[in-house]
Amino acid sequence: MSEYFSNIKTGATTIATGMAITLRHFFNAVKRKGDAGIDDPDYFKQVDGLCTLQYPKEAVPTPTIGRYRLYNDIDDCIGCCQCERACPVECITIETIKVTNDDLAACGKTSGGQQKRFWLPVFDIDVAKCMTCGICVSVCPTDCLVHSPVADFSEFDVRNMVYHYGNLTRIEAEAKKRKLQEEKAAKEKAAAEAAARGEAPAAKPAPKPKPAPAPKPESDQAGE
Amino acid sequence: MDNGMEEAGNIMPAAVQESKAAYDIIKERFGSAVSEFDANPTMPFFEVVDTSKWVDIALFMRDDSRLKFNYMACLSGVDYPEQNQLGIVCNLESIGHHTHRIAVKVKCQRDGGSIPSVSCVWHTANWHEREAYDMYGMTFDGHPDHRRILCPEDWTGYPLRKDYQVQETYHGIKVPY
Amino acid sequence: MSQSPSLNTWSEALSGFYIGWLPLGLLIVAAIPLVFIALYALTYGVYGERKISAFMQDRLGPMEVGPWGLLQTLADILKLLQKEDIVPTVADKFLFVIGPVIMFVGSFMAFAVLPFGPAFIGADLNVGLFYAIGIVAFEVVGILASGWGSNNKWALYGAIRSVAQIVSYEIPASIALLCGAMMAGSLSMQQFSVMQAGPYGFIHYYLFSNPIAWLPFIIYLISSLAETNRAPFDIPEAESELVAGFFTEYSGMKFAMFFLAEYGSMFMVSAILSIVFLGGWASPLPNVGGLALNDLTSGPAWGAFWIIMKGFFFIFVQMWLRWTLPRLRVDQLMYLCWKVLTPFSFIAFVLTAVWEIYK
Amino acid sequence: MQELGKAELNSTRIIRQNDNRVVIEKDLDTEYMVLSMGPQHPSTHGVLRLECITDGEVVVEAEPYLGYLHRCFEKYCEKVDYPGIVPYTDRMDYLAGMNTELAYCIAVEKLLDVEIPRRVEFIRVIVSELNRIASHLVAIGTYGIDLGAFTPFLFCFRDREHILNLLEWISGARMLYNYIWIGGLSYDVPADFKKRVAEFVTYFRPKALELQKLLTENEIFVKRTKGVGIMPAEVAINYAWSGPMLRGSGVKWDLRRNDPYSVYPELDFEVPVPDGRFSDIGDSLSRHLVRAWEMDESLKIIEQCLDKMPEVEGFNSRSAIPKKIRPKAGEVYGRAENPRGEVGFYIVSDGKSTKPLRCKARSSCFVNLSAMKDLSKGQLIPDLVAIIGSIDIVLGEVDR
Repeated sequence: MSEYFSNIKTGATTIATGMAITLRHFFNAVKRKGDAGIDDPDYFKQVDGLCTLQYPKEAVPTPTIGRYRLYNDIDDCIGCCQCERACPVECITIETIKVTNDDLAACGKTSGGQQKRFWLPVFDIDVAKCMTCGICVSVCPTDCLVHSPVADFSEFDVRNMVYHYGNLTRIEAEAKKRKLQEEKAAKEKAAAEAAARGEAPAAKPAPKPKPAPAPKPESDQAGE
Repeated sequence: MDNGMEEAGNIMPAAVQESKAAYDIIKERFGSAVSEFDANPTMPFFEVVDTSKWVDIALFMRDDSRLKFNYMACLSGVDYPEQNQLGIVCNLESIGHHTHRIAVKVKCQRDGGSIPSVSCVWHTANWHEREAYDMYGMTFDGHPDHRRILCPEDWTGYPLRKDYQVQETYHGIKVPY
Repeated sequence: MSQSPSLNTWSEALSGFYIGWLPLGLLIVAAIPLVFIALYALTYGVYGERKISAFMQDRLGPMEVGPWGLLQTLADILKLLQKEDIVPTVADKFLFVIGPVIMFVGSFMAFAVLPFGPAFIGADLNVGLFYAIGIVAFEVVGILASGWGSNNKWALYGAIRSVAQIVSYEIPASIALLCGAMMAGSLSMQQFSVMQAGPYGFIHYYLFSNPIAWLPFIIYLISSLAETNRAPFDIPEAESELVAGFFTEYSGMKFAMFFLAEYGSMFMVSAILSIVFLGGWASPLPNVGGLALNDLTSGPAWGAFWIIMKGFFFIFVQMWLRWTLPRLRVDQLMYLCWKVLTPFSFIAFVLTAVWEIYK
Repeated sequence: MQELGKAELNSTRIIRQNDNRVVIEKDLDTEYMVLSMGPQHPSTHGVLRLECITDGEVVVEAEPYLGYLHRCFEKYCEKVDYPGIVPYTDRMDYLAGMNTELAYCIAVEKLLDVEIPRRVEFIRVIVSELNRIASHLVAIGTYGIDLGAFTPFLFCFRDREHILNLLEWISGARMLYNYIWIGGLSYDVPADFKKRVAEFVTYFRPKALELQKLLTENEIFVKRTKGVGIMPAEVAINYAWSGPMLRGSGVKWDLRRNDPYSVYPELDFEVPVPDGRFSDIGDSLSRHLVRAWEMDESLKIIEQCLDKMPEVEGFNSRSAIPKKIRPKAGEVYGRAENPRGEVGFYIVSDGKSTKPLRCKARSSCFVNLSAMKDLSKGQLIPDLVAIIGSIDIVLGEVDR
C-alpha cells in the first residue's frame, strides 16, 4: 500500500519537474540563439532560448575548411589523373591529350610555375555522385582541386550536377588530337625510342568510348 | 595486450603467448583435429582440420574452465580461391574469466562445402553464419534458420566470392549500375 | 430554470427568430458553435499548438506562411482540401466514411449545452451535464467504425485500444463531475456558473470555496485527457507504436474531420472543467473595496470572454502535458484508471457528500 | 475436475467437474495475427522490418528482416584501396562516424605497424568521445520519441548540433567525416578548438542534467522501461552483445578498458554498470541509464584529453601517414568501442595489393539486434517498441 502511494507521489513530483522544465523553455522563447559560427568566440554565450535558424535567410556559416562542392581550377590542373584514380566513387572523368611541343607555350603553366603537358578536353565532376570524402583533394599535386564550403548547390535537373571543367571544346580537341597524331607519325619514322611513346595514342582511344554521353557536355558548353 | 599496435613488432607478445597457452590446451584435447598454431602478432589463430569436430571443439572452448571462450566477437566468411576453399574465421575471447583471445579458422570445399554450425554454442553465430552463407554460399549443418540475411531470398550467386558475376536483371530491374 | 433576468436572453431571442416557416434563428444558434470550433481549431488549436510545442522545444514553429506563420493553418487546410480522398478498396466503405462524421458530430453536439456567457446557450437542458458526458462517449462509436472500417491492422489496434480507454475513463470522469453536481445541486450548465458567480470573483469558485473540490478537479483533468485521446494517454493513435492508430488510412478532408473533432472535444472538456469547478462564465476578478472589478467584468460579452479564456487555459495545460510527458502503456493506462482514479473518485464523492451535508 | 476430451479445431474441452456434471467448455475463437512492423514504421529507426505474430497486443514472436539498407560495404572494400575505405566506414554507422573510422584505422595500423604521434592520438580520442556523446544523444532522444516524449528528442538534437558544428569545424563535414586517416588525421585542429570544446563541456553538463530530469527520472518513462526486455548477463555474452547493451546487463566490459587502444590507458574514467538501484539489471532502463552515464564519462575523458594533449608547433597531422599503404601479408582483427558496442574490422591483406583481400565489418548493431527474437517473446507491442529503442540500432550499420 505504501508503494502504491509512493508511486503516485513520485509520479506527481516527476511530472511536475518535467512540466516546470518545459514551462521554463516556453518562457525562454523570447531569446534566440543567433547564427554565430563555431569559430565565433560568442558561440556558447547564449545557452537558452530558441535555436532554430530559418535556413535560407539565416544560416550557420560553413567553416572555411568545409568539404562540400568540388571545384577544379583548370588553369592549375596538369592532368595527372591522380584524383580520378583515387576517387572511391569514380565521380571524376578526365580525358587528356598530350601537348605537342609547339603548343607547350599555348598550354601555359600552372600558378606554381609548372609546365602543363596535357590538354584536358574532358574534366567532368559528377557532384551528385561525389561523397565529399576529400581523398582526391589530398592527392592533388598542384592543389587545384578543392572542396569549396558551398554546401547548397541543388539542381532541378540531375544532369546539371555534372560540372565540366575541360579547357578545350570538342572541335578543338579533335584538332589537337589530329595534330598529336601527325606529330607522332612523323616521329615514328624518325627514331626508335619514339615507338614507345607511340603506344600512348593507341591506348588513348580505348577509354574514350567510356564517356558515351559526349555530345551532352558539348551542348551544355554551347549553352554557356 | 596493452597496446597492440606498438607491440606488434615484437617476437612473441604477451597476448600471443596467452593465445598459445590456450591453444595448447585445445591441442592436448583434440590432437590432430586442429592444425599448428600460427603465432603471428596481429591475429594468432589455429585451424580446425577435422571439420566434423568443430562443434565439439567449440563446446570445449566455451565450457572448459581453463578456456571459457564465452564471447564470439566476430565470425567472418572468407574465400580462398587458390585452395578452392571457403572458410570462416572466428574471433573468440573470454569475458569475465580470462584475458586470452584467439582466432579459429574452419574451411570447407568451395562447391557445396559445409561447415557444422556453432549457433547452438554461441547464439551470436546464428546471424553471422547466415551472413557468411549469404555472401559465400557455404552451408552450415544444423543451423536453425538457414536463410539469406542481407540479400533478398531469391538472389542468385554469392556476392563476396572472388569469381562472383553479378546477375544482369533482378525481377526485371537492371542490376549493374 | 432561469433565475437572473438576463440569463439566456440572447439565445432565446435568436431562437424565436423566424423568416416565414424557416427557423433561421435556431440555425444561427446551431451555427455559432460550429463557427467557433472551426475558428478556434484553426487559430489556437492547430497554430497555437504548433507554436506552443515549438517554444517548449526551443524551436520557432511555423514561420514561412504569413507573418510569424499565421497563415500556416490556412495553407494546411488548402492542402488537405486538394488531397485525394482515398478510400481503400478493401475497406468497409460505409463505416469508413461514417466514422469521422460520427466523431465530429459527437464532439459538436456537446457544444449545445455549453453556455457561452450568461446570455447564450444552445439548449439550457436541466440535464445538461449528463447530456455532455453521454455525448462524449458517442465518439467511441466513430472511432470504432473508422478503425474497423479501415481494414488495417494498426487502425484496428488503435480502435480497440481507444474504446477500452474511453469507456473505462468515463467512470472516474463521471463520478468526478458528479461531485460538482452535488455541490451545485443541479445538472444544468447555466446553473453551475450562476452558483459560482459572486462579488468576490474566484473565491466563489468551487475549486477555491470547497476544500475537497481539488480532488475531483484533478481526477476529471486527468480523465478528460484520456477521453480526448491526448498525450500521455494518446495510445489509440500512438505514433511510434501504431503509426497513426485508428486514422492510419485516412487522408484529405476526412483526416481533417478527425482533427476538428479532436480539437472540438478538447475545448469541450476544458469548458466542462471550467464550468463545473471554475465558475464558467463568472468573472474571476473580485470587488476590492470601492473597485468593483467583478461587476465591471461581468455581463454577456465578458461572460463569453471568460469561459473561452478558461477553456483555452486548460487546452494550454493539455498541450503543455502533451509536450512534456512520455506515453503510458495500455495496461498502465488501465491501472491508472481502475486502481487509482476510480477509487479516488469514490473517495472524493463520499467526502463531497459529507461536506455538502455538514458544511 | 477431469478433462475428458478436447477438440482441436476451436479448442473445445469436455470436462467432468467434481460434482460429476459434464461441462463443455469452448474458448473464444482466437487467431494469431501477423503484423508486419516496418520497414516504414516510425519506431523501427530506419528500415528494419519485424514480422510479429501477435495474440492481441501480445507479441508471440518477432522475426527481424534485414537488408533494406544493404550497400555491399564488404564488396566495395575489395575494390577500393585502404585509405578509400575510410569514408565508407563513416557511412556504416552514420551517427558515430569517428568511432568507426577509428576502429578501422586501428585495424589497418596494426597490420602496418606504424607509430602514431601522441597529439594525433589525443585528438582522435577527443573527436571519438564527442561523437560518442552525439550518438548517445540521438539514442536517448529517439528513445524518448519511441515512448511518446517529443521534447527531449529536440533538446538532444539541439545539443548534438553543437557537436556536429565542432566536428565540422575540424574535419569539414558534419556527419561523414573522413577525418581519422590511417596513421594520422586529415587536418590538425584549429587554434581555438580546445577552448571551444571546453566551453561545450561546461555548456553541456547542465543540459544533460535537465535531460535527465525531463526524461530519465520521469515516472512514466521509468514505468515504461523498467523490467522490460530483461537480458541476463550470460545470455548477453552468449549473444556477443557489447557496449551499453552488455553493460546494461551488468557486465563491466568496455574495450577502452579491457582491450585498450589509443591513449585510453592513461585516462581516468569509470565504466558505468547498473547496480539495480534504479533499474532491474539488464532491462531497457538499464541500457538507457548506461548511455546517460556514459555521456558524463565521455565529458570527463574529453576534459582530461584537453589537459594532456601536447601542443606541437607546426604540427603536421599527416606526418605519420605512409606514402603507399600496402600492408604486409597477414590478417588482423582490430576493434574499438563504438557508442553501440564493439566495432571490429577483420582485414586480410595479401601483401601485394593496395586493396584488402577481405574486409569484414563486425557491426555492433547487427550482433545486438540478433537477440531481438528472444527478447521480444511475450512482450506487448508498446514494449517491443521500447526494446527496439533500447537496442539503439542504426540500420546503416546493421545492413552495411
